[in-house]
Amino acid sequence: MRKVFSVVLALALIVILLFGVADLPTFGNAENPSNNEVSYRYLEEGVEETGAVNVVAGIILDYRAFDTFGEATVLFTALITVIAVLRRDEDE
Amino acid sequence: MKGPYDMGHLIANYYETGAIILFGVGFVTLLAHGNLIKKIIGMNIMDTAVFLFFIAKGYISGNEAPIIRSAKPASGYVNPVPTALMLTGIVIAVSITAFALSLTIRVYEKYGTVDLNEIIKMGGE
Amino acid sequence: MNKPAVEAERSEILTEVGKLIIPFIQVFAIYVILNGHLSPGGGFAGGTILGASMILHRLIFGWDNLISRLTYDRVMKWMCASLLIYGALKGYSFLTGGMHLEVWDVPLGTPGKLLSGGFILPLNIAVGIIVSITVYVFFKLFYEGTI
Amino acid sequence: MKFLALVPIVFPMALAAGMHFIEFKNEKHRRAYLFGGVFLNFIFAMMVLSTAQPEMHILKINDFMEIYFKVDGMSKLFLAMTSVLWIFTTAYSFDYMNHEGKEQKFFTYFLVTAGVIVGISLAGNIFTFYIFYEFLTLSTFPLVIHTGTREALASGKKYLIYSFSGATLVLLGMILLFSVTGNLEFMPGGVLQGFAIGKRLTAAYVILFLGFSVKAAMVPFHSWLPAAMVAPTPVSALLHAVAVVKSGIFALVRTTFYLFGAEAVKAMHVRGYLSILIVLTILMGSFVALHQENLKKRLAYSTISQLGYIMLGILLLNEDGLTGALLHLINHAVIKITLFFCVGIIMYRTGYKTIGEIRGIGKKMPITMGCFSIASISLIGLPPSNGFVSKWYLAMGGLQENRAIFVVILLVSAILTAGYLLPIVVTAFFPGEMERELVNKEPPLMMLVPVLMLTGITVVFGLFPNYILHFIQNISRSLI
Amino acid sequence: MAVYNSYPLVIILVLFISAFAIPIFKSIKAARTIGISAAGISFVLSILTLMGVKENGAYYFRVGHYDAPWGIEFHIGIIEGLMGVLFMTVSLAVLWFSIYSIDHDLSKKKVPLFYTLVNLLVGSLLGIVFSDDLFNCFVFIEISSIASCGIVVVKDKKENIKAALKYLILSSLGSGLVLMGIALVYSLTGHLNMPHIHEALVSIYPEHSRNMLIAIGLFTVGLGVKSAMFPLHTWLPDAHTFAPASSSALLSALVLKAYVILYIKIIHRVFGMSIVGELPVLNIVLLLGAVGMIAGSVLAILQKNLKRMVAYSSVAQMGYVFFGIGLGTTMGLAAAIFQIFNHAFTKSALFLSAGSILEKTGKKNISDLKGVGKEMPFTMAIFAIGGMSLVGIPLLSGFNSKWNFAVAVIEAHRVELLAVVLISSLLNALYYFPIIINGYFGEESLEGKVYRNTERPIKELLPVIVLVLGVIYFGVSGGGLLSLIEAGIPALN
Repeated sequence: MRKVFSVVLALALIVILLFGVADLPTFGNAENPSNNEVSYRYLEEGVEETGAVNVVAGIILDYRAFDTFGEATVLFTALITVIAVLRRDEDE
Repeated sequence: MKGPYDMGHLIANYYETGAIILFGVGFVTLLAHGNLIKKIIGMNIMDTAVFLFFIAKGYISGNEAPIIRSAKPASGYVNPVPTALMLTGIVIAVSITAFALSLTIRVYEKYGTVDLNEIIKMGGE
Repeated sequence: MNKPAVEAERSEILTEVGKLIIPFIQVFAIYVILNGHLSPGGGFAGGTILGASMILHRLIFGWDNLISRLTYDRVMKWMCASLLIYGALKGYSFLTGGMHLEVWDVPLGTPGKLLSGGFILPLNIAVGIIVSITVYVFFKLFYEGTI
Repeated sequence: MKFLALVPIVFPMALAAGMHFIEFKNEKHRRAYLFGGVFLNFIFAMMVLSTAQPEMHILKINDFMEIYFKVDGMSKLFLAMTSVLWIFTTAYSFDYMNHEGKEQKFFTYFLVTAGVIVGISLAGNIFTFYIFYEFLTLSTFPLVIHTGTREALASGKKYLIYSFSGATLVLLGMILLFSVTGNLEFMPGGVLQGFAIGKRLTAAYVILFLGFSVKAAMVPFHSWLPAAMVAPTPVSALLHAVAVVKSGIFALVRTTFYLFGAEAVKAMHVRGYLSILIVLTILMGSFVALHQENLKKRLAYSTISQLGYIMLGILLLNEDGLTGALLHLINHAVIKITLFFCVGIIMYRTGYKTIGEIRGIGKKMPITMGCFSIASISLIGLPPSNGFVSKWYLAMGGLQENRAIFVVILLVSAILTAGYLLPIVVTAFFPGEMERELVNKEPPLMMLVPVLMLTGITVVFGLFPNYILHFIQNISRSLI
Repeated sequence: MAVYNSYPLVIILVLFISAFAIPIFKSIKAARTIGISAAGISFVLSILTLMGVKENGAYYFRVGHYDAPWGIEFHIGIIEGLMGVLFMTVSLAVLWFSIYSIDHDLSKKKVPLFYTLVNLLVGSLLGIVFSDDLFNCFVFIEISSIASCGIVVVKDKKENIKAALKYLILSSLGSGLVLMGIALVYSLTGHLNMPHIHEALVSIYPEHSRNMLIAIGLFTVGLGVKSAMFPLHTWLPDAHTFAPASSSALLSALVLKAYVILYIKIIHRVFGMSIVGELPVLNIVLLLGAVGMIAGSVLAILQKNLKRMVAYSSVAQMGYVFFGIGLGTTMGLAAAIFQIFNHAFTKSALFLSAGSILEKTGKKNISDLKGVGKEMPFTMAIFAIGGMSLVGIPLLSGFNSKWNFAVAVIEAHRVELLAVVLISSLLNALYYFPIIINGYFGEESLEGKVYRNTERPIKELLPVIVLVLGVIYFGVSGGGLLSLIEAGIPALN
């Protein structure tokens, strides 16, 4: 029962999302809205502004460094929670 | 709204289409299975599907990876933004998976099973 | 630090091969971390490789002095220290950048050289340490339930 | 002196709090403390009533929520009545509660309720009124479940549920009214000048009426009242005669004449339906009272039907009707509290609860039963009792609306009243063959004196109704 | 560029860096000192921020050296400032309370971890509130989901682990949907910064409306799961019931709220009412909110466990919030945000007092709580005030909140919805009053109870009393807060 329900739900989700995909911009097209002034500036001036040849590194550590800061925090949080869950207390 | 849905477009967007189907598969794996390990696998499949979807956004046919060596114009490289975002996303997925697995281990120690339905049947209180 | 219950018996082949390849893995990891701003990779990738090498070391050599030296407190100290460095550096640049302050900033250097990219190199190193320790601790906890 | 109004509200609560800190040497001291406090509060209340500037804005949260007190004829009437009767009840409860026990708790909430009632009678807009209306429920609840038995808790829960449903309706009505007028102040003639009587206003009036009539024990919202009879007698007396149901009636008067205004209500054409409910209330109350064995229950149902009169008088929307209603408000309060006190005395002395048991008790307690008979006669409304005066005006009002049916209903119900009150008197005084030997005597003075004085008041109101009549007529003239 | 502009960033940095520092020290005392002092600093800073914003209006603050479309920006308006103050106040009170209560639930080694997680949690929630960049919000969402599961599971009982697992699975499902929505939006616009997305969406609105609808749907479901919108609330009762009192207070008071704020931002800043108004989303949200208001209360009435009942009442209260959002009017939104304040203070006070009762008497079922009002009168009094506020007794914040909803409903010309508001408040009365009554009155339940024998000392109750004072303050002078919120709403879109 539950399996059937979830399969139906998933199928509905897929169909809906495919309707969405059906009028998304075409794949791999250079004129897509996602390739806009943002990425152009990263590629044009990334090297001068960040000094990193690897633009991706430049983005994650300089342009959008706050994301990466959060990312490190996620790792740290996961570490703390896993310790809280799994670490046995020797003294007890 | 756009008129009749042309399935040809779905073929053209085969990356997104595949990603969506993968997403659905992960969704169903997450919901349908009681086994926690399978649930976690489904979770990962979902995340991966979204990563695929996102990365596909950055691809420009014929361009190369965004590591500026030659004096190539910016139009020669793919869009680096989705890649950068997904690096973050992957790490996040890893942390969530680790946490979920650790919880599963504990659940197995405490309840003696990894089937969520049975665990819920056992109740608690 | 008492020895854990789980202890795989040593196998000659494994030890020898491990002696051979683990150093290479670790050197490669450090290379990836240090060249994060020049080539694919970076702190996260390199840190993962480093952590993997430590896991391999633990699996092959079991409880030798290197592992026993990685106690909980020491590991946490490294982790927190590098996180604090990371937070301090980034916080500095966030605040100065956000406030439009023209204060001292790390020189960017010439693109393509190792010492370039301003904060990126030290950040990559910090991230590498964080990630490697995290991966290793995850493994230890899952495998032995203690550090 | 704008905070003067707060004094009689806060003072009793302070007294109540003080009870828990002061160490009373003996029973006498506490009685002195309580009685002095209540009396002092009476004086404070009188000071407020005679204050120079009658409007007191305390706190304004926003244009809807404003704590605001106002002294006008209606509040004078209600406040005077309650605070006078409060003194008697206090005096009466000393001995009574002495044998009920847990006086500390009782008097605490008793005093708090006294303060809340003052707030109700002084409230200058319906929001302030609503606050104290809710607090009244909360502060009388512990009194209702005073005995703490399972039955008491059950009926207490009933009381809460009914009251809060009513209060919710009231809130809904307030919001609807506010959404139209944006002004909720009580002012003679209402706040609706220049507003077209639309659906929403009508709905607001009906909802407010129904909401308040829950506390006024209108059928079909009445059943909490008989259930609340498990409370000790002084509480029942308060609930019925003074505090709760009367505050419901008071609220109806406020709503009808001070918020909407007689004209607007006339224009709504909903009186017919409401008065059907009210007539039901009158007759059904009386009929059910006829075959109640338990004395207090019988009195409770009689209260329901008597309140019906008052609501009827309100809905007549003419001067005589309103006069009769307000007059009956006072008279019924005095009479009903007397009756309850008498029944309470019987229970206190003999522990008898039903009619069958009190056969021939009149010989043993002539004074008590005498007072009881006088009160019942006044409630039936034989001239020259005060009940007669108020019913006379109600009938007048009915005739002015040329609805003779109301007069008929009044007469029928008067006969029914006689039907359910006189048997008590008869069985008390003319037992026929004595069944068992009663050894009890009259109760202690502290209980007897209030009853006597109240009976005296009843008689006085019956013989010389003019003073209070003029006062009330001024009010109703100003409203119609 | 005034100094206070940087305070939001400083708050987050302080919280995170203090969290990084705590595990170095092993002693509970040090952890406590660091955590609470960091929270105190952030509290002061948040107040200063709010004052500055009230003075000079909303502003953007870029995090790093690059402006909006390239870098990440904060947007701080009055609403964000208010939320900052609210979050810091509640979390400070909860931390203060945890000093006395937390080691009752946790083993000694876990206590520092608890403080670490709390700081991480609060910091990430504030990040969600402040950040103006969708993907950045997502990162913070993930931090907060892990941390909130963490503060559930620090208490090492099997129920906790079960509850945390349920919570984690459902909330990661939700974040998957949210990330999908972000991907759709990004592929439509190529932006992640909210105002830029808004411009781009408006320019392409008519032809891509289908994808926008799908994206809003994904956001609604994803964030709805995380903020316990009615049919998606199934994880909430377990998590809030079994967690330690302090954690439950934080979870119900803050965590749910941050996601709602993000949802409001997505509706008003990303898509904008001009687009959302055309789509049927808000009506569905309104319907779900209304259903939640009723159903949550009904479910709460059926509960036997005190904390579980309080948890279900959170579902009902969140229903109010979604109800207000769904109305789609300014007043509705203001009422929703006011309700966020009301619920944050009230529910945290309720959870803390319920937790103290549970801790001191060891009784968790409502039926066993008869006469507890005699044993611990002050704790019960706090619980009673909280309950009355949710029931809607005048002069308490709950009444103002309901009143705002009533006004909003009438302004939106949907008078019939008044019934929903009032019925649900009646239902609240049905499950809060019996507890209070049985706690204080009823003879046979009081027998053998000793007056104040298990009462918490007043000193330990102070933080809860502070929260209750907040409830009363918003009840007596709610107008100021409401007008402040209304002044802040234009800056949202």
